[in-house]
Amino acid sequence: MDIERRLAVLDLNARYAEAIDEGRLEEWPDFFTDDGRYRITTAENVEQGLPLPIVYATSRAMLRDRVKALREANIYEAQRYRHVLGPARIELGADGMLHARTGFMVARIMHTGETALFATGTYRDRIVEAGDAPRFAERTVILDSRQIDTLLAIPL
Amino acid sequence: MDIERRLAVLDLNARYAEAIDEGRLEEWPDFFTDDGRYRITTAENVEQGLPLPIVYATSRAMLRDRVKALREANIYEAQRYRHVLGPARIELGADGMLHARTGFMVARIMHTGETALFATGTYRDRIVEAGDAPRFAERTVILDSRQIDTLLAIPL
Amino acid sequence: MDIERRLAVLDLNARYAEAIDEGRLEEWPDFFTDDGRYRITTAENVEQGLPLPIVYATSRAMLRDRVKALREANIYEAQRYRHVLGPARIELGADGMLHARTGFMVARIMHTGETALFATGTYRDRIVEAGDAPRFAERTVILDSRQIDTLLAIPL
Amino acid sequence: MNIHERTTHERTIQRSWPSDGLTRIPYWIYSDRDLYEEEQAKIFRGDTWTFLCLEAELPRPNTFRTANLGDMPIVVTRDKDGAIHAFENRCAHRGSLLCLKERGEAREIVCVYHNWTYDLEGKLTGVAFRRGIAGKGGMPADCRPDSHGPRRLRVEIFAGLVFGTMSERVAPIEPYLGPEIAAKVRRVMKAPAKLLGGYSQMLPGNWKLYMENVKDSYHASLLHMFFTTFRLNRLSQKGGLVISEHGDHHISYSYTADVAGKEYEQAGMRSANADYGKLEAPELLESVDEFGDGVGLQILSVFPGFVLQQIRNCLAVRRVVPQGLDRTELAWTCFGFEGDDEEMTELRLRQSNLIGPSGLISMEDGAATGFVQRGIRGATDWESVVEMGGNGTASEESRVSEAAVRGFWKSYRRHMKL
Amino acid sequence: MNIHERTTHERTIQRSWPSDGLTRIPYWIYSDRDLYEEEQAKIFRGDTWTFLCLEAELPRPNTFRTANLGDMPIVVTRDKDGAIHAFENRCAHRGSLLCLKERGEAREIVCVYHNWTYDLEGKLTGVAFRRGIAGKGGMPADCRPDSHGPRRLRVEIFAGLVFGTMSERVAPIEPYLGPEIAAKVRRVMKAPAKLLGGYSQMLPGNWKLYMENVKDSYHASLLHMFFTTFRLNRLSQKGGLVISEHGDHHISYSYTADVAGKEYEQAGMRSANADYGKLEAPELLESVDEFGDGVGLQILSVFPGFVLQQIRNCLAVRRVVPQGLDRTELAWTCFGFEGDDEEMTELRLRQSNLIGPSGLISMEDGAATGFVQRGIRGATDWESVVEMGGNGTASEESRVSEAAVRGFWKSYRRHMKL
Amino acid sequence: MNIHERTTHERTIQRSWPSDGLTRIPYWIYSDRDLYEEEQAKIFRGDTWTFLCLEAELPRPNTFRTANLGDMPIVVTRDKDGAIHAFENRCAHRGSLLCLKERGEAREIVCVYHNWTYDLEGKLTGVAFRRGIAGKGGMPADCRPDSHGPRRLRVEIFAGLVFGTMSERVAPIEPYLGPEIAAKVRRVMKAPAKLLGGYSQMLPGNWKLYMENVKDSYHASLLHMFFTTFRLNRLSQKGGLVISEHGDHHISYSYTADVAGKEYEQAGMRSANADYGKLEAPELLESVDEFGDGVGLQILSVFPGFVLQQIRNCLAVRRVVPQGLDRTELAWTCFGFEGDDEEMTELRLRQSNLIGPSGLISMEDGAATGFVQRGIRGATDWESVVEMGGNGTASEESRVSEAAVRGFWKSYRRHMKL
Ligand code: FES
Ligand code: FES
Ligand code: FES
Ligand SMILES: [Fe+3]
Ligand SMILES: [Fe+3]
Ligand SMILES: [Fe+3]
Repeated sequence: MDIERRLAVLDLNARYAEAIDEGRLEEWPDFFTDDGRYRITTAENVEQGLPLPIVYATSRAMLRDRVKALREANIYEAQRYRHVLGPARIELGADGMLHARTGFMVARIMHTGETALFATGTYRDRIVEAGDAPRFAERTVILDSRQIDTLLAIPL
Repeated sequence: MDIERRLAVLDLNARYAEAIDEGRLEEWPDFFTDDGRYRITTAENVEQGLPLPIVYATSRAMLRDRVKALREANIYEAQRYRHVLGPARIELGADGMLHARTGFMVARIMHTGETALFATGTYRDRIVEAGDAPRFAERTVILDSRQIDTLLAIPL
Repeated sequence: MDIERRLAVLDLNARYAEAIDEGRLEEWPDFFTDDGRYRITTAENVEQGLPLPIVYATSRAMLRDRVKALREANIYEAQRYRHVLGPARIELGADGMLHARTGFMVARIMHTGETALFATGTYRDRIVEAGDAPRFAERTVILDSRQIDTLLAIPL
Repeated sequence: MNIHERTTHERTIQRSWPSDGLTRIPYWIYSDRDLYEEEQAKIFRGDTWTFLCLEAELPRPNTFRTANLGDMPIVVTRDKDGAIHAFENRCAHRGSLLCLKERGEAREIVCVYHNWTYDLEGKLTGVAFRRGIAGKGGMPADCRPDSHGPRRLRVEIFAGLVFGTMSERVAPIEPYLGPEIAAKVRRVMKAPAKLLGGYSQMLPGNWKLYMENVKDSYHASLLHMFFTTFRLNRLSQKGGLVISEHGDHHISYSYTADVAGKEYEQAGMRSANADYGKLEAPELLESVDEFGDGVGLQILSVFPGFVLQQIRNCLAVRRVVPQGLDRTELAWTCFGFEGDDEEMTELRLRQSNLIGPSGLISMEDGAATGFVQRGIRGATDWESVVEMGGNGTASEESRVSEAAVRGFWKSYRRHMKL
Repeated sequence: MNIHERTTHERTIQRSWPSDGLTRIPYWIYSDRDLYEEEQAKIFRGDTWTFLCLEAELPRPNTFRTANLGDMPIVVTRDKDGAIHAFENRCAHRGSLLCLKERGEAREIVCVYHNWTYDLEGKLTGVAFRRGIAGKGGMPADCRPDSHGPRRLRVEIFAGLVFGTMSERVAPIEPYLGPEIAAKVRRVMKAPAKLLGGYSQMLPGNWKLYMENVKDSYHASLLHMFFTTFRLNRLSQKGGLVISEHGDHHISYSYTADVAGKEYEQAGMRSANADYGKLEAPELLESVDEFGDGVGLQILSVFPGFVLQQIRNCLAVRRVVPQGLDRTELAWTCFGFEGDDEEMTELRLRQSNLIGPSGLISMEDGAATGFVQRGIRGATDWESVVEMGGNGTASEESRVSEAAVRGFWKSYRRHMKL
Repeated sequence: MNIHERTTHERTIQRSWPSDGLTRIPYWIYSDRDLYEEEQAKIFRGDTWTFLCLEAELPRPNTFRTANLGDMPIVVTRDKDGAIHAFENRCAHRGSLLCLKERGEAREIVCVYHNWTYDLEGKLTGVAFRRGIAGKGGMPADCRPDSHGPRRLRVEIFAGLVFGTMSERVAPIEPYLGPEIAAKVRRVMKAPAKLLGGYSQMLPGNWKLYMENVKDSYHASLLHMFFTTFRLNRLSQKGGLVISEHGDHHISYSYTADVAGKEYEQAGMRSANADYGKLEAPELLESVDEFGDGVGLQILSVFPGFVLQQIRNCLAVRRVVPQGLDRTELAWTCFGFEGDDEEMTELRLRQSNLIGPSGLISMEDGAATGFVQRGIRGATDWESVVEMGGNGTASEESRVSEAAVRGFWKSYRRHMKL
């Protein structure tokens, strides 16, 4: 695949990670299409063929609802993430979308200064290139671990 | 060096890391040439000029033997790795091969959910471009730490 | 922006990280311009609009002074870092320099073998392309955490 | 100085239970180092029943699953005839774990260390080279290694839930639960469960802080603003609190129909948050009255560490596993019923946004245990106030009450003889 | 074997203080598990004053900041009238932390768990649904939850520094400091402070090892080679050691003017390092005599865990917060003065290269606590030698002395009755 | 409740050794908090010899290496005359570590904290500013800081192995080992060692679990399937078990020649794995009979924590370093002999695939200690069964025996007076 398109995907990943790591959650839904799907689950559930998600949204509107809840309703201590990504594997899917798989590590830094390796896993993405910038038609976050420390408030 | 070749190396690294992180160990030997060499050692041994390896293979056949042992003989708890790579430094070697140095961090996730920063270090590679895809004529894994937690079963 | 320039920045990041991770501190000042600025601070100070740095240099000469102190004056146990970088966001600044933002995770490995996730944060860079290779006119290291384990001797 | 005196003295202060009975909980109970091991022996390995897994997690003969009795590792199996057994996950020989996986298929269990073998009842069936080799070595004929465990648990299955205990004395599970609790367990487990999946949370607090949280009907609508704002649960909604005879178990429930009260708004509760507005995607809260009784929320707990949850159509079991003085694993397993169609499953999955580590109405609970664990660091000789709804542990209609929390301590003290 | 005897026996050995008074410190003092909690009660929550924050950290009415009294969490507030208060960061109800942030604005404090409310004095002002809902539930009329804390601290502000204590008996802050220390605190806090920022270090050693390090005027120029090489501080420079009456507090100071002595070179000290050469960028060490007395270095400590630092124009307060037996948080806050112009601020910021976790003359201190903690692992029944400058705790001109370290132990033993 | 009684009571239960002597090991021995410190004093700092390093690790005069006596840090040095010394890695002054590196060159040792200096025998040679500066400060003339350590160890070199002890009473190393063990140490250390390198493993279990594993000749061919499959070691191969007089030390050995027995296959051992097939690259197992006696495997252990390994031509020393109740560092150093040609070195390096954290026949051992540590969490009042080969600790030809494990406990109890 030509380099331009690959770089466009890397750039999408970069902007997505940066928006979250810098706490700009309001921008997060806009990385998805209107009917974009976002799901966090665990490798254990996937391997067992079980559908249970940790977070599950089937539209950008649902993502906005979650952001609003995180801003106005939910209680959690101030914290930030730091994403680093593994190399992305990108292919052109039969559906005409770009299919990408990218590994990640996310550190969580609490306001107290406590830093921990919080989550690792893979992004499984279907990306549409239409319009100004590519968007996620679907982003599935598969966590390597079955276990979350305390809570998972900020999206991954 | 032209971007195509650089990307080919990044792609090799990406596919290698993904195969291991997804547990497809059977594919691992095929990233090497027939007489490909694979060695894991520590920065401490390297600095002292001592040759002791943690893992040492001098042919793809030996890698296959290790995979077979890991599948059929050795006992270790279910676990997976997650690789993230530092930026790769690539040069054209006098031997006509590509010489690459890439830093890495590997997290280990146990079936229990326990996640830890398991290993960090550098890949020192000699890569041949002949044929369909580039392959490792030699991959040396230099661990930053002299110490391994419990065991190192899955290759790095 | 054209790929060449992007790759030149990635290459600068790569060489910088490698020089530090391999302990070649003497090379570190040369990644900066003569009047290059280097500053380490915390996200907490930045958010409060407070100027206190952890390390603060306003010239390459100051960086050399620090390297000399680390080599000849300061006492700290043998240790090394391992950098992995998040994807870089690069823009052309009004000042004609390249402005880059890159997230990072740094592991610290003590001579005893103890490995820990030592620091996470962002590089905020202003890069001049003049001459043979790009250099940092300014590199600000913003740590996500307000807390450092034991000491921060080797630069980030 | 005479250390010994000092030590004794200190302890005595610490260990005395406040005179006010169940309305005051001393904070040392969450941080005393020696207490942890004592709880393991007297409560988890004592005269209590622990939920091990859903029967559905052992779908076929010759399957196993690992679980815990407090922090003691357990194996649960379904043998070739379909019977369910549970025993210590500890080899009779030298104590190695027998099962190294969460779940799997097995006709026998082989310890990896020296290949001693067990059947699925946990009976030792083979000792490698027991008679030695070529007449040399091996084990004395009179040695009875099978007498060294693994200890087998008493197991009972109630409404598709597998419970186990080390106690010979404790009553069978149904009387242990009591009629009211038993009935409400049956209410939720109305049909064979169909697994949807699971995950776990590591909580930064003592296990008792989580159990208090679960039994605390007072906090739900105050801590979980999402709950209140969307009237999923308000104390003003019709509902009640059921507490079993000795305080051990509880149910907190409420009806979906909202009396449209304005109590929260009048009281100016943060959690009422009048101007929050609507959801852009209200389908998140779509639900059906599958139990046909209008009860939209039923949180049920069984002493010491089991929770059965019905939030609308989102059903889950939670296992509370102590992992040390101030770490607790909370293991969630969600399920629907065999016969759920795709639409119903989708409904349950969408509602699962409400629960777990990212749950819009549950994420706060995990953190709350930590807020208390940290808040009381300097107050080991102080105590909490648990006086909402008076000092009793009786069932009542009002959930503006901490009666169920007092019930927990009533039964805790009985088991700990404290 | 009779365990009990063994245990007692062991302890007795361990716990006896050496006969040589303050010149020998037993190593078990840094590693005894039970001692930690005892120190929290007898020292940090005992008859001592703890520095909480700078007054400047509460810039406006209705602001708060969290702090610590030992490892007990504290809230410091400035109320609407500008008065400063401090109280436990623990809810009266069930003990949750009240403030979850380092700092912020607030007119009242609402506990997140059940929305009980407090004013900025720490007084309980509201209990959610205290009277229940629709006449059901709620709290008995005679219940007095406010009697259950958070405990309020005695607070005093001295020269812009906010101190707090749990003790009713301890003297007010100024007599607690004593005239000499008080005067030198005033010397540094000569004008309203302007915050420059902060950070913290997690030290791998017991908190007492850091306090010894601070009071150890003997180590400074020997461990910190940068100090010596650039004659920022040499024991041969004019200066002295001030120790308060009971040993509690100390000052180590020296004049900038160098007698150009060659003692270090003659003694062949590693730290003298004659051939080190010059700085390429000497501006790093540029400074002005802002206090007008030629004193370039004044390190001042207040028992148990406060440090006020003047290194040239680099001013900082340091809070020592125990985080367990062998972990200690060292929290730095740097400041200048209102009215500092840009140039002066730049000067202070440049000098801040000398301090903190990367400080050219301070990075060693953090590690040193770990060197000792690890060095004594096999020597709990041995003791250190603290005999530089004899066995007394009096002020003296020479800093080739461990008098201030002995002073620390004098007051430690008094508080611990050890 | 009377706590004190409770505590005492609990302990007494816990601490009583089972009546069955050495055939039953109580599980509290691996998890009792107080026991750890007691073992450090009575065993590692008691009447035992600890392996410190190979003589070859101090290649030249004026070199040093750090090591451990249990968890006490040690410095081993070779002085300018080539003599080897060992002493505590703890400064006489305030207890700082003296050496901060694993190894290096040094003519003297300077403590970084206050620059006190030591010679390579560990003798204090200099106290910075002992006489003060300009007649002020400094140390009283009668102060004898050198009397405060570092404590020097008794050191003996046996066959190129450096051993140290804190005990005055323990016999010299050769009688300590006894004639049989000494002979087999000499057998392996047949020529000056040439270092090949090292690494370490952090094991998730108590140190005693690893020592049991090493002495457990019964597990080798059952746990390590690779061993068995390729007939590197089968219990049916000719070999034996040597146990020193008091049980302290052991050797397990076997001859390379295989009797081609089918015992494992007949017994249906998982580890026999008949249909495993051949290696694609059999050169992995190429070896030469360098000791000329046909013994292909000799595992030798010296109480409390030393292992000398010969697996074919793969030679290593292993140091067992307790790092807490349930963490143990296992430090490996591999070596060949001076005069090995390239081919011989390559042979050893290839065989090193068998050992260490990735060793095809050793990776299981590290994990096994964790399997037991976790398996016994709920069974502190239970015990393991160590009755293979009866109840004795005598040498025997059969390795289907746990005699060497019983030997370990015999000597453990002697030292602990348990
Ligand atoms: S420990 Fe299970 S067979 Fe030995
Ligand atoms: S704990 Fe604060 S309101 Fe209940
Ligand atoms: S501690 Fe070593 S010189 Fe002071
Ligand atoms: Fe809740
Ligand atoms: Fe210092
Ligand atoms: Fe083994």
